[in-house]
Amino acid sequence: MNHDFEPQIIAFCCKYCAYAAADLAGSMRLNYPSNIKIIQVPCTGRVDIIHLLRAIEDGADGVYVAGCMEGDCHFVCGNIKTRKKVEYVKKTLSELGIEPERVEMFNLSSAMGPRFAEIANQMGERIRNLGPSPLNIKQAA
Amino acid sequence: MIVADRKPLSEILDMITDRDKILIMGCKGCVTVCNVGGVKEVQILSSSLKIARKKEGRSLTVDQITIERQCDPEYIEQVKATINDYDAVISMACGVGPQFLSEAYPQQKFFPAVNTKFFGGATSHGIWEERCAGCGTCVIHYFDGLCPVARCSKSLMNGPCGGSSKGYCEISKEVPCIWDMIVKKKMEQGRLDDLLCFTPAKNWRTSRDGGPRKSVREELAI
Amino acid sequence: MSTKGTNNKVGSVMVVGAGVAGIQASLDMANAGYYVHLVDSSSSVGGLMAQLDKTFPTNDCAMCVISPFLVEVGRHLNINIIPNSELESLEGEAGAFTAKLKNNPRYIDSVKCTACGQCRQVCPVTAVNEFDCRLDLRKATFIKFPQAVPLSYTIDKNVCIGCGMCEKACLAGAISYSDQARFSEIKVGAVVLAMGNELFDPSLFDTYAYSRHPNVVTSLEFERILSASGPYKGHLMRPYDREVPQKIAWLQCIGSRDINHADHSYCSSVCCMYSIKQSMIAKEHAETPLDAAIFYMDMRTHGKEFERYRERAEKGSGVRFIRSRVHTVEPLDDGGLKLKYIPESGEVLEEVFDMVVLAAGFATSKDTKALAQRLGINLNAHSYAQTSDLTPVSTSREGVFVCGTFQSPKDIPQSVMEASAAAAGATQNLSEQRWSLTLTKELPAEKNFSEEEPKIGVFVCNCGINIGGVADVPAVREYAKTLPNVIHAEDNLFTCSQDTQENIKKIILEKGINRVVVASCSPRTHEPLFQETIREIGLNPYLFEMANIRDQNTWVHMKTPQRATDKAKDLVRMAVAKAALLESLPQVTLDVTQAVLVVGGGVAGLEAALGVARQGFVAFLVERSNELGGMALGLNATWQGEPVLPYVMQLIEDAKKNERIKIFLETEVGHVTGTIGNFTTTLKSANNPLDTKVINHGAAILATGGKEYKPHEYFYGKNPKILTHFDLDAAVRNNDKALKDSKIAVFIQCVGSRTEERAYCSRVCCIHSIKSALILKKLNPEMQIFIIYRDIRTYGLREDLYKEARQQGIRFIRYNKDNPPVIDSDNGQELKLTVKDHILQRPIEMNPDLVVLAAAILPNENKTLFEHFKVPANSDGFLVEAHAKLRPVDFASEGLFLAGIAHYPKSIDESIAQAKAAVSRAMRIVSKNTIAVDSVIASVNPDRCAACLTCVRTCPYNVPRVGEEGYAIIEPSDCHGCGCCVSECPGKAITLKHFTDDQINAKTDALFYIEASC
Amino acid sequence: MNDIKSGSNLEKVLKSGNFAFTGECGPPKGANVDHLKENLAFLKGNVDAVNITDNQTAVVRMSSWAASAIAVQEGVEPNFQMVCRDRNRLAMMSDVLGAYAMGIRNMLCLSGDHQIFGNHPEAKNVYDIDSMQLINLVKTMRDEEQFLNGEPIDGSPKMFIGAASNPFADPFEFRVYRLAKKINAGADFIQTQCIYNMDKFRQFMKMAVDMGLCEKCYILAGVTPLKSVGMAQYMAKQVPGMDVPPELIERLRGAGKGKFAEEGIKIAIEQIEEFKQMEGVAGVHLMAIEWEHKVAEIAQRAGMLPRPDIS
Repeated sequence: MNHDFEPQIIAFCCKYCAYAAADLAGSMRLNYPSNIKIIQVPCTGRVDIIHLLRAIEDGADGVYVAGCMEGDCHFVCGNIKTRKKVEYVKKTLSELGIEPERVEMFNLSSAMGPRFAEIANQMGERIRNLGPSPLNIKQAA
Repeated sequence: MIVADRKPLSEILDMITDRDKILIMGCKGCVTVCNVGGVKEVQILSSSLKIARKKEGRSLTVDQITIERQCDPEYIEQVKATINDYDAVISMACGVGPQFLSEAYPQQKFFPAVNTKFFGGATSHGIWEERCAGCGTCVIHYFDGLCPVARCSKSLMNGPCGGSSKGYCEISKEVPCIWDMIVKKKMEQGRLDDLLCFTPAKNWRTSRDGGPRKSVREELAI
Repeated sequence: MSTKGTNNKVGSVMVVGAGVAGIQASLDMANAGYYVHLVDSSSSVGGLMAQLDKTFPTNDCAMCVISPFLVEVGRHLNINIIPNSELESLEGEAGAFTAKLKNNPRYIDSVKCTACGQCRQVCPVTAVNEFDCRLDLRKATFIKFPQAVPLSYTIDKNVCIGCGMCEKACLAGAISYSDQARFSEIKVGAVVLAMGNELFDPSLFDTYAYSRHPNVVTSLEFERILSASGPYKGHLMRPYDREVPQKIAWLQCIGSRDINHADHSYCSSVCCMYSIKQSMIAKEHAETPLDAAIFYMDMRTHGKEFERYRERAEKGSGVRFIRSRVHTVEPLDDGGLKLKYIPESGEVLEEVFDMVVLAAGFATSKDTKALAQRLGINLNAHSYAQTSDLTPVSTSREGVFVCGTFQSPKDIPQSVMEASAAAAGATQNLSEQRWSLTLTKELPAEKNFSEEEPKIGVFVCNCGINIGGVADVPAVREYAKTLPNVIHAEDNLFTCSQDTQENIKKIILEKGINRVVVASCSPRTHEPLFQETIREIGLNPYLFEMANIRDQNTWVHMKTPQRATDKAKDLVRMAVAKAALLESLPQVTLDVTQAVLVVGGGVAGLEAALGVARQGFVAFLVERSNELGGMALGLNATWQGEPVLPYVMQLIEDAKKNERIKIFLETEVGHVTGTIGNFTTTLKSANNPLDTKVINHGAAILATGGKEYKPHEYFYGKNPKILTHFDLDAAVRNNDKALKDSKIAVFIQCVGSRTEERAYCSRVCCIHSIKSALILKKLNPEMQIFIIYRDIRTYGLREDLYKEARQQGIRFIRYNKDNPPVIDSDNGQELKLTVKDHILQRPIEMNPDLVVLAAAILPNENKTLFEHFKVPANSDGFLVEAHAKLRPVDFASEGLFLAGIAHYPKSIDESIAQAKAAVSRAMRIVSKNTIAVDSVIASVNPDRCAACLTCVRTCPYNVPRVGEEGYAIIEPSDCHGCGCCVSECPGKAITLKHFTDDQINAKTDALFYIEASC
Repeated sequence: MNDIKSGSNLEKVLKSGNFAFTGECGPPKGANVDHLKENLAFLKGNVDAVNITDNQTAVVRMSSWAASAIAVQEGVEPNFQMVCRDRNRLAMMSDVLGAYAMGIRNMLCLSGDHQIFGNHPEAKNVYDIDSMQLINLVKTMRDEEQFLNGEPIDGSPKMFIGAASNPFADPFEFRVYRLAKKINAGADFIQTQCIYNMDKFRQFMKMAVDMGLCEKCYILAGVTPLKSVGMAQYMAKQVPGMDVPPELIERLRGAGKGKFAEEGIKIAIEQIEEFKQMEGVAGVHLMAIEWEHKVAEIAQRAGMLPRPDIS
C-alpha cells in the first residue's frame, strides 16, 4: 500500500438525500477525505452507466453513487434502477481486470450526515487499500 | 425484431488487439430497441475499450457513429468518406450489419460486437423472448398463435413430449413448455380435437435448411 | 395600485416585528396576494435569529438558513420594509385599520446609500456593538450585520460627535444629520404582531457574578462568541483574557422557572436545547479537548429529534449533564469561576470552570408591553399576548394576530408555524381584496446567448470566515480567472448579501457575462436566490451553476486549509466546465387547480379544510373512519382548561355546513399523480376499493394524526385500576365514581416514550398528567397523588400547571430510565407500586387505587398513503418536513404540506396553529391562477427516438408515451425530472435539461483536466 | 390387431395373449462389446425382448442398431430404439432398412432427451421429424412400402412398431389423447415411462381402457426398481416427467440402511403383481438400469418365469 497515494474519487449524489446528507456532514463539521468530489444529480436514476465508466476512463480511482434509502427514493425507484447499473459497471470492470470494488452504490437519507462522512471515509480507505487505478499506474510508468 | 446480446469485452478486445484507431458503429434499428447496439451501447463499449487499453498503457482512438440501419446500403453510404480512416470498424448491429458493411467497403475490416440471437420481443423491460424461427412456412394458426417450431426445444409438431412438467420444458424450469400452453389454450377454447389429428412432417425447404434464402418481389424490384 | 371590490376592506396587511416570524408571515401573505408593510424598530430585518450561530437540532448555520429569507423579503415587490419604526396607534377595525407609525431617523438615506462603507472607515467614534452583545466595538456609522436588509448604514446619534467626516466621505450624498423622526399613516386590513422577545438580563442575579466577571456570559453572548462573524471570528475564547477555555459550565433556567429573582415562573422552552447545541459546537470549535457541563433541573428536550440530539451530546460528544441548580458562582483571581452545587447524590461539590454560560430565558420588553397597551391587546399574567388554546394566534382585538415569542416562549419552528398561521388568520377575512393592492414585477426580456461563446463570471464567496477562514479564497479567485471561458472572477465577503447581488448584476452587464458561477455554500439553500438575481437583468436562471465550497469543502476540511483550497479549485473548475455547456431553459407555466386536498378529519384536518374554505377555495376533506373529530374527541380540555368537545363539534358542524368543503368519510387516498398546482388523486371507499372518485387539487395537506400508545407495560389492560390518559379523560367525562373514591393515585410518565424502541419524547404527557392530577385533586382533595417522572416537561407557560400542582400537594418522584417503578399485581386487584425516591435514595412502596400511565403518542400507520404522496417518514413514523427550522409545515416535495400529530406529538393549540399554517402555505399556490413549473425535465429528440418504449417502461410515474407520430412524448407538466428514462434510453434520444450527459461528463472530465470533448 | 405385422417374438407373445415381459440394455460407450454380451446373457430367457437404447439421455454410445444386431447374434430379441434428435428423415429411413436387414424386428420410436442433458450439450439437434411422425414413417415404410416421399421401397421393413408414453408428464389430461394419437399414427405397442405413482397410473389406464385404446394396442407398464433413497430422490427431482410419491421414498427409507435395494425390488414385484391384474395392461417393461444381473431374480420372484416359447 502506497501511503502517498491520494485517490481521486467521484461521488454522484442525489439532490434530495445524499447531497443533503453531504451538506449536513459539513454543517456537523465531519471530516472525510478531500479528494472525494461530489457531482449533484436530481436523482440517482439520472446516473448513467456511461457516467461511471467515463469517470474510470478519465482516471478516477473510485466512483460511487449515493442515493436515498431503498424504498424512500424521492422519485420512487431511481436508486433501485441505478443499483443495477452499478452492478453492470462492476461486472464490466471485472471483465477488464479492474477491481469492481472501485465502484459502489450507497443509500442514505438526508438526515444521515454522519453516515455520509462514514461512507466517504470508508470509500477513501477502500480505494487507498486498492491502490491507484490500473489506468493511472500504466500512464505514470 | 432481431434480438442480440453484446459479446464479452475480452472477445472484442482480442479482435482489435493490434488496432489503435477504430470506429464503433451502432444501428438505430432492432439493436437499439433491444438495448444492445444503439447510441448508448456504442458509448458504453467505446468507454470500456478505452479503459481496457488505458489499463495496458496503450492508447486507443475511438470514434462513434450510429446510423439509421446497417442493413440498407444508402445508410451505409453515409460513412463512405471516413470509413477507411480507421484500423478497424466494430459493428454493433445484428449479423446483417457487418456483412453489408464488408460488402460496401471491402478494404475495411469489420468486427461484430454482438451475437445475433433470435427473432423475438420484450416481454417486460430488460427481458426478451424468442417467438419466431424464420422457418419460412408459418403454421402458428394451427396452434392458436403459439409457434412450436420456434418455441418447443425439439420443434415438435405433435407435442408435448414426455419431458413436459408443470408447464415447463425438460431443458429448464425457466423455459415454458409451449406445448403445454397450446394444449391448455385448446382445452380452454374447447378445441382439443384440433390436436388429435396428426401433423405430418414439416417441409423444411423454406427454412435455412433449404439454403440461403432470398426474397424477390418482382413488382418492386427495379 | 388600483382598488378592486366594493367594500371598504383593505388588501394590505401590517406585520410588526421583522424577526423570523415576521418575515415568514410577510412572505406568506405577500405571496398569497396581499401587500405587506413590515415594520421593525431596528435598522434591519432578521431579529434574534440573525444573531445566532447555529440552530438545533440540525446544527445548521443560522445565518445561512435565514439569509435567503432575508434576501427574499428584501427584494419582494409586495413587501414594504419599514425599518427604524414603531407602531404608535391602530385605529379603525378589522378589515380597515389605520396604523400610525413613527419613523425614527437613520441619518443616512437608505435609498441613496450604496453600503460602500466609506462612512464607517472615516468615522472617528467607536461604540459598543450591540449586535455582538457588547463584546465588540463598532463605529458610530454602522451596519448591523453584513447580510442586513435593507443594506444601508445608519448613524448612532447617541455617540455621534457630529464631526462631519462621513458627510464629506459619502460620495452618494446620503448623510443627513438633520434627519428627523417622521410620522406616517397606513391603511391596512389586518395586523400581525411578531415583535418577538428579549432575553432576561442576569445582572439582577448577583449570585452568578454576571455583572462582576467577564467570563460569566449570557447564552446570546456565547452565540456571538461561537459565531464565525462574531467578535472572536468563531475562535472559542473567554472574554477575560482571550484564553481558550478548557472547561465551560452552562447554568440552566436563568430568569426562567424562578420567582425569587426574575418573577418569571414560566419555562422559556428553548434554553435546554440551545445549551446542548452550544456545548456541542463549543467542543467542535475547541482546539484542545473541552470539558462541557450543563447544570439543569429538568432536561426539556420535548421537540422533534431533540431527545436523540441530547443523546448525541452526552454519548457522542461527552457533554456532562448534571442535575443540580448551582447556587453560587465565585470568581477566582486567575479568571476561573468556582461553582458550588449539590448534585443528586446530596453532597456539596465545588468545581472550577474557565467560563460560565447563563442560559437566559425570554422576557417581554417594556416597549412591547407599552405597544400592547397602545393597541389594546390583552396580556396574560406573564406579559405575553393573551390567546386562547383554540384560537392560538388571535389576540383579544379582532383583526390583530400574534405569533412567535410574543405569544409565549417558543423555538424557531414553532414561531414559523405560528407566523404562517397568523398570516392565514389575518388574510382570512380579506380574501375579496386578494391581489387588489399587489404589484407585479416587470422582468426584462431574456437575452438570447445561443449564438454567443460562453462568457463566464465566477463569484467566490468568503462566507465571512466560513470559507475564507479556511481556504485561500484569493488564490481560488485568481485560479478561476485562468479557466477556459472565464472572463471575470472576484471574491465577496458574502456573495449572498444584497449588495453583492447588486454588484453581480452590475458586473454581468458591464462585462457581458452570459454564464454565472458562484462558489459558495450549497445550491440547496442558495441557488434560487442567485438565479433570481441574474434573471432580473435578463439572464435565464439556468445559465447558473454553483460550486459547493463551504458545506462540502471548508466545513469538512477545516484542519487542512491547503487541501480545502485545492479542492475549492477543483470544484470551481468542474462548475466552470459545466457552466460553459449550460443552456437557457424556457419557463413553463401551468394553470393551477385552485382546490386543496386535506387528508385526515381530526382537528388539524378540520381546521385546515375550514381555513382553505374561508380563504375562498374548495377543500376536499378525506377521512378514513366514519366520523370527523379524530383524537380530540377523547380529550376533555386544553392545557389552559378550555373544553375541547364543544369546539370540535362546532368545527364539524362548520365544516359540514360550508359549501366549499367536500367531505369524504370512510374514504382512503389511492393513486396520486401530478405536481405542485395540479395533482390528481383517486379516492377510494374504505369499504369497497372499487368505489373510486378522482379529484383534482393544487395542493394537499396531510393531517393524518396519531394515537395513544396501548402500553404492554405495567399490566395495562389486565387491571381495571390501570388507565391511560385517554381512559382517565373518559372516566372523568363519565363521572366514574371510582375516581372520586381513590385514595392514592399515581401517574407514571414516559410509558413507551424515551425508550430504546421509541427514542422520542411525546411532548404532551407531562402536561396531560399534571392537568389530570389537578382535576383528581378537585374531585377529592384528600386524594394522595404522585407523579413519577423522568423530567417534567411543562414547557413555556405550561409551567404554571407544574407550579400549581406542587402548591396543591401533588408529589413528584423522579426515576431513572434504568430504574423504573415496578408494579406488583399478584395480589388480585390490589396493586403494589415500588419506586426509588430520588431524594431519599431508597425505595418507596405504595398501594395505589388508580394508576395512570402517560402513554406515548404514536403516529398513525399510513405507509401506503405516504408512499402514494411519496413523502418521507422518520424512523419513528412521523412525517419529515422540508427543513426542521424554517420550513416546518412544508414537505420537500412542493405543493404538499403537513399538520398536526402526523408531524410530531403536540398539543391541540399547536396542531391548530400548524393546520392554519398549512393553509397559509397552500395559499401561496392555490391563490394564483398559474404556476411556473420546474424546467429541469426530460425532453425527447424525435430524430433519435427508436420508439423502443424503454422510457415508457422505466418511468416511475408512467409519464412517457409513444405518440401517433411514432416517437416518445413526455409532457413537460407531468415530468418529475428524475432522469430515469434519460439514462436508460438506448438511443440517447432523451435529455434531462440542465443535467445532460455532456454537462455531467464535463464535470468529470474537468476534474481530470480533460478539455470537454463534446 | 391380430394380423401378424413383423413376426417378432414380442409380437407373438402379445398376440397369443401372454403377459409380456421386456427388459432393457444400453449399448457400450465404446467398441468393446464384451460387457454388452454379458448383460444380454443375463437377460436371455428371462424376457421376451430387450430394448436397446439410442444414445440414452443424450450420452454418446454405440449406435443402437449395431448393438441390436449384436443382440440378434447373441440370440436375444432386440427392441431397437430410435430417437428423432440425432437423425434426419434420410438417416432414419436408411437405418430402419439396415436394421431390418440385420434381423431386427421391433422398433421403439422416441423423441429423445434434449442434448442439453447429455455429454455433448453443444451439439446441434435435428428434430427434422418428431416421434409421432417417426411412428408414421415406419408404418408407411412397412405397410405402404413407400418412403416418406412416396417412392416405392424394394423390400419393406416389417417392424413391430413401438412408442413411448409418459402418463406422468404434463398436461396430464392430454396424455391419454396423445397415446391415442400415437396409436392412430401406427404404434403397435406402447412402453410407458417408469411408474411409481400407482394411483395416477390406474387413473390413466382407466381412461385408456374407456377410450378403447387397449383394444388397438398393447400397453406395457414401465417398472424400474429403486436401488437407493438417493436414486429415488434423484428421480423425483431431477428426471423430467417422473413422478415419485414421497410416501414411496419414505417406505424405502424405512427399510433401513443396507436394505434399500431389497425394498426396491419388493416394491417392483408388488407393482408387477398389480399390473398382471390391471385391465388394459398387456405386459411389463422392466428397466433395470445397470442391474441386468438382477433381472432373472426379479422375473422369478414376480412369477414371470418361465417366458413362453412361441415359435
